[in-house]
Amino acid sequence: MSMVEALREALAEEMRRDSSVIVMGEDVGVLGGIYRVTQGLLEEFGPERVRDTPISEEAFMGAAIGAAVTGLRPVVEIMYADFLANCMNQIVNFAAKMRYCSGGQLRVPVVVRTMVGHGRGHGGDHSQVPMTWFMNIPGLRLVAPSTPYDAKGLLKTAIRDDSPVLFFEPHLLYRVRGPVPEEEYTIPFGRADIKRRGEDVTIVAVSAMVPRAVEAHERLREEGITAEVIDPRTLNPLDIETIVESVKRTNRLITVEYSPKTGGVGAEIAALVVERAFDYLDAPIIRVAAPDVPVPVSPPLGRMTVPTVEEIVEAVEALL
Amino acid sequence: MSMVEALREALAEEMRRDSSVIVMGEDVGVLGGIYRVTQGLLEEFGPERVRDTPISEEAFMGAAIGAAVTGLRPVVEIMYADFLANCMNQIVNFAAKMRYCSGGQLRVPVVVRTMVGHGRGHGGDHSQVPMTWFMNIPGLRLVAPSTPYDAKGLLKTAIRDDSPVLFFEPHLLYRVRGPVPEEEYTIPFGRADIKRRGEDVTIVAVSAMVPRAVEAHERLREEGITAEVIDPRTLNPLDIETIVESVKRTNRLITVEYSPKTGGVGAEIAALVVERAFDYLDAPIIRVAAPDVPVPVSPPLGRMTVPTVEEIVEAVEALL
Amino acid sequence: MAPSLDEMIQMYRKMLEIRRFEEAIADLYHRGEVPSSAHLYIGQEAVAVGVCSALRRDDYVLTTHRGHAHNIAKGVSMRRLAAEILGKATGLCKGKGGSMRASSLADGVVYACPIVGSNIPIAAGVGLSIKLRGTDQVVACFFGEGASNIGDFHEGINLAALWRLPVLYVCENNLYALSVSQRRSTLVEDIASRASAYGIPGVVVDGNDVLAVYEAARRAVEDARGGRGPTLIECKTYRWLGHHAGDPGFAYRPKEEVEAWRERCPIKRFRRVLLSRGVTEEELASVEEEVEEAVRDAMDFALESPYPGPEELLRDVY
Amino acid sequence: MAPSLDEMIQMYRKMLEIRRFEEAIADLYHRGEVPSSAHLYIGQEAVAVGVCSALRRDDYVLTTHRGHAHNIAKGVSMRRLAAEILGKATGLCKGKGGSMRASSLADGVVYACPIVGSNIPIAAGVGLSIKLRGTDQVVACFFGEGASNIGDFHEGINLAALWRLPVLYVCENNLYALSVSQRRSTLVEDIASRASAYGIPGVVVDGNDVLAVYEAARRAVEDARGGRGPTLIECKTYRWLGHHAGDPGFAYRPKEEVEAWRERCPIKRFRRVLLSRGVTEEELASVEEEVEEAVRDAMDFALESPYPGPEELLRDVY
Ligand SMILES: Cc1ncc(C[n+]2csc(CCOP(=O)(O)OP(=O)(O)O)c2C)c(N)n1
Ligand SMILES: Cc1ncc(C[n+]2csc(CCOP(=O)(O)OP(=O)(O)O)c2C)c(N)n1
Ligand SMILES: [Mg+2]
Ligand SMILES: [Mg+2]
Repeated sequence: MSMVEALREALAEEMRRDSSVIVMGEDVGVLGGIYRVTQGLLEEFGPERVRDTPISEEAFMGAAIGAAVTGLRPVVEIMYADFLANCMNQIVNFAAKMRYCSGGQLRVPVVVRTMVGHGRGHGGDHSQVPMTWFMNIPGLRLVAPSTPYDAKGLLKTAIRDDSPVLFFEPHLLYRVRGPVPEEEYTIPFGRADIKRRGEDVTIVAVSAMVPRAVEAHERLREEGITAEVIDPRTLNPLDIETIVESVKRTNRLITVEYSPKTGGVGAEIAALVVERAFDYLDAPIIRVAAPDVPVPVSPPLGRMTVPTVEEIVEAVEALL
Repeated sequence: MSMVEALREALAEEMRRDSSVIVMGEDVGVLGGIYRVTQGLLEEFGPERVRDTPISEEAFMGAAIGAAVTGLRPVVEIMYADFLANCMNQIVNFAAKMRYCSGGQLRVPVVVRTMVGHGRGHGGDHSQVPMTWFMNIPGLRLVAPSTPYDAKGLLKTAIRDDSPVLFFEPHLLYRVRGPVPEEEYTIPFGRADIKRRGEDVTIVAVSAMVPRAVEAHERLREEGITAEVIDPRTLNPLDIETIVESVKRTNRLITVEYSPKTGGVGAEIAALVVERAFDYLDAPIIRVAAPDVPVPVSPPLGRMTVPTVEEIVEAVEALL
Repeated sequence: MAPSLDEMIQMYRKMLEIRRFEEAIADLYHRGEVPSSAHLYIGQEAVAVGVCSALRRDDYVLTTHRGHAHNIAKGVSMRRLAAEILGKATGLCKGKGGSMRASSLADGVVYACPIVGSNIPIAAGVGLSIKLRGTDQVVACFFGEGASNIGDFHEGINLAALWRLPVLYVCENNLYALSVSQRRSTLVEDIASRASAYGIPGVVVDGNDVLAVYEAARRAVEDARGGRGPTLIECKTYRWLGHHAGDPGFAYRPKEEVEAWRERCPIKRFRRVLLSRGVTEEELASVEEEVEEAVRDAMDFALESPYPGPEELLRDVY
Repeated sequence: MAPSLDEMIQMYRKMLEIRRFEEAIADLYHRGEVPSSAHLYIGQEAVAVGVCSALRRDDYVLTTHRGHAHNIAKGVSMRRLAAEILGKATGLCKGKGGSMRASSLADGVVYACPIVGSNIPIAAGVGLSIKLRGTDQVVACFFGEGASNIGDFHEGINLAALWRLPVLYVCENNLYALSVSQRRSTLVEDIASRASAYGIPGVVVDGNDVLAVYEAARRAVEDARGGRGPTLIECKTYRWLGHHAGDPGFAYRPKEEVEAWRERCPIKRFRRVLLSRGVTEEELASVEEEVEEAVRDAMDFALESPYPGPEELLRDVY
């Protein structure tokens, strides 16, 4: 099934299990979400629990927080992750901090589902992968699935978690299919998934870059190079142990993301690996990422802002 | 003179020089700013150019952008950097991107002055040092002065620059005095300042951590250790060359900031140094930073969130 | 339906508690015992007390940077409130939130939001949770007239109105937002008139008349509990002191204006009402004494309480 | 003051340009030539043309995701507009902005803001710059009724009102914000009624009557140029097609409603007016032919234009 379908299953199952789970956001009800993730929920759960909102990101994010601290478990959809900027205050100054600043009185079980990295020509303010806006904010959980299986299991965990979770869904992978079991399952936060075993280099790829890293692994294998491919799956908590353990074997690290390179996720991973596995590193760490530009609409330029399999392969070759 | 006075001089001089420079923000007029940076400007330049605004961060940030693209050079004050979250959309989706997305038609010469890291018990949503929210946003300039001299010279450069600039003023250093020449001067972006020469370790300290790093240098000297202390002064552009050149001599790097460690400025600096000076590094890079918590009000806890001279000294000792 | 005489005496007690509490905090502030800034409520007591007296114990409140009063009016322990303001381990939030975030969920004070206007959408969400949980609680959300110019006000009230949520939006119009007077922040005279932009009732009341505030709140509570949605109540009042304890408050306000408002003291005024209704000087004097004692006790408790230990630093993040 | 007959023929031409241009873009979209989504304006032509006809060449416009029309109405080259929509090097923004950001500062179209409502404060700033530079320009800011629920609307109009800035706020009320109808987003009937929350005039006009729109805009321009501040003009209209070219637009709207509005075609209606004022069928037919030709030429130009080269990737960031 596709990631869209897997997400939809996770939402429906959790809403059946727990009547305090509600869904709100723009066009999530009647339309079923512009990417159809919430399709059918209005019909099954009714308009009290599946709420179309006005175009008021700050308000419905705030409302989700208020509902969460008094007993509900809202799942909010922010249509494009770029619009997180429109409710940054509620996320950063409230969702992330209320538990701590209230001395533990409040819990904020809000899940913010949002679409990252459109990957087609939707332009600079409709294409961002803004995970690092939130990496410096203690109190938030950051989740970035790359398969239907992970998306479903992680979303269920997110909904049951008592902390606010930003859940980044990659548009580039919405329609990609993958196996999802019939039985109920969840995936714990903070457990990286080793997608491919290898001995020569560790590639940590995030979100939509994971399948590209896997493809790079396949191509490299033809050259006799084995790359270990790791998908951290959650950036907060980050399973740095798995990454470090891998680098201790391969002695080389490449990070792959599709946000601009400067201040990206790769920086934090690189810094942590240097901190914990410095003596094992045989080469500089290469960060494969988008160039430091807003995403342009024009197709040939736009394509240059999403790292390709070739770029990953070349980075590995440069390291060895 | 104090940094507050130096900033005030920079504003007044630029407003005298160029009638398109205006100042706006909450309480910047009649009150002269809650930290008194804009004191006297209303009297000298009048209410058209020195504008008290309603509590509408998103609106006056947007208005500054609109004014900037049509001929003015607004300097906006955001009272606490935490409130950048209230106008994140205008900064990230417009100020940073309009030049690129308009194909170079528009220029957005806006300066956003804001106070970071209150450092006293103002609490989690009034104490952040949110530089890394913006490090992943191409199109912005990020400035973080640590002396009255730098503050004045960099603010003048910021006002004359055609790109949007976020100008982070450290509350902890507002009242600290330092020399500022009578003559006019500016400081170019992207030039780090080497505060102290040393051979044993490079300390890159940011904003209010610079004087602490300098003090650490003095203490270490007593132990016969010489630490090179570098203040990058601007984080975008970042003078990585100066840092790399230093690490090539000292072979060791420590970064010091007072934002939470995860996803902080130190991560990017560490990643760049690993990229460019890997073969010169003799030890892991240590990032001295705040713990990953919101800043608590209670004084003994609050103090634990601002790195001390001792912590820097200990980090150096751990490296050697 | 007016409150009973007993209830009125309770209201008087609460108003006085707020007044004395804030005076004591101002004192501690000037002695360097308050780690953060402290935004005092003196002069506005009729608003917090008028509104909270119309609430049930299980109703909710959301407050602001100027929130000590709403805690007291809602029945929160003054001891633990004072301890919180001083950053002590015995505080409502273990000292982590301080003056600007002091709140007590157990007493219905959900949170104090120090970012202006942010509590307005959050209150809508509390209303939503009430609605979906099917209780008949209500939530009162306090904010200043300055907050009525921020986007959260617009988006939040529109949402609460659209979904007919049980929220009282209480605008405490004290004429100033920090140094900026209302007429330098909007052309609108009555903030309550903005209610029409959301299709809900807007009411203006004399915010220094606790019975008038009570009556407006009572009606709004009735509507909210009855499923008829939110009301915007604007209480015209004044803060006697500066924006916070360290601000003399005269740089941007004419002395005469401050003086004129001090003449209209909501507590003195209510005291006269009580006397006219037959309460005796002695009864009031004994309330007054009890309040002084309770406030003194709260401050002593706070001062004597320990600070949180270092192990608290990393707790409560997740 | 009504426009002259010549001016009216020009207005007719512009409306038709928009209609044909959008049809041609829809066509290219379905042929896969448009890299982004394309939010078409068909059915709303009277608004863009009515307002822009009341503007001077040196006046400013700020538009939205649905902004092709405002560019055309303001006199921007259809060739370069089409090229921009296709992401070509010859586009207004070198192909970097695309459909949702297509704009031409040289023609007064400052920017198209694809984040809903964000242009409202930006327009206030353009007004501020006009005021401080001392020219007598004005700026027209277009947005949908959906945008009237976001904080930027509230904060931005309040600011423009307070500072009496020369801005026309034009709400294009097409009854839907993507799939959400107006009555599912606010209790308010007329968005224009929100003007009272900022102390400025609000006007409701038939947005399918180009002369009515023109007249409302003309008065607002007069006020703005005269230093009397902004006006909020609400134009009631309808988008015939889906939210964007890939949306059939029927999942959330009754077919009959769409049909009823198609009956009220603003172009046909204006055509009848022109005929009744003595313009001949032949004159109109020749305008129609010229428009078809101009639109065809624009599309050919756009299709034949090259994409930007890779060296453009890193340009224009700083
Ligand atoms: C979004 C935001 N901007 C600015 C501030 C700084 N600030 C704190 S209180 C205040 C004035 C608030 O005025 P009002 O809402 O009228 O409440 P009052 O203080 O008068 O009770 C300001 C500007 C803030 N806390 N949040
Ligand atoms: C802040 C924000 N939220 C959501 C969106 C996604 N979006 C784009 S257009 C639109 C509907 C806008 O409706 P309206 O303002 O009425 O304009 P219309 O499309 O009807 O012309 C939405 C929800 C956006 N661009 N910006
Ligand atoms: Mg006020
Ligand atoms: Mg609409």
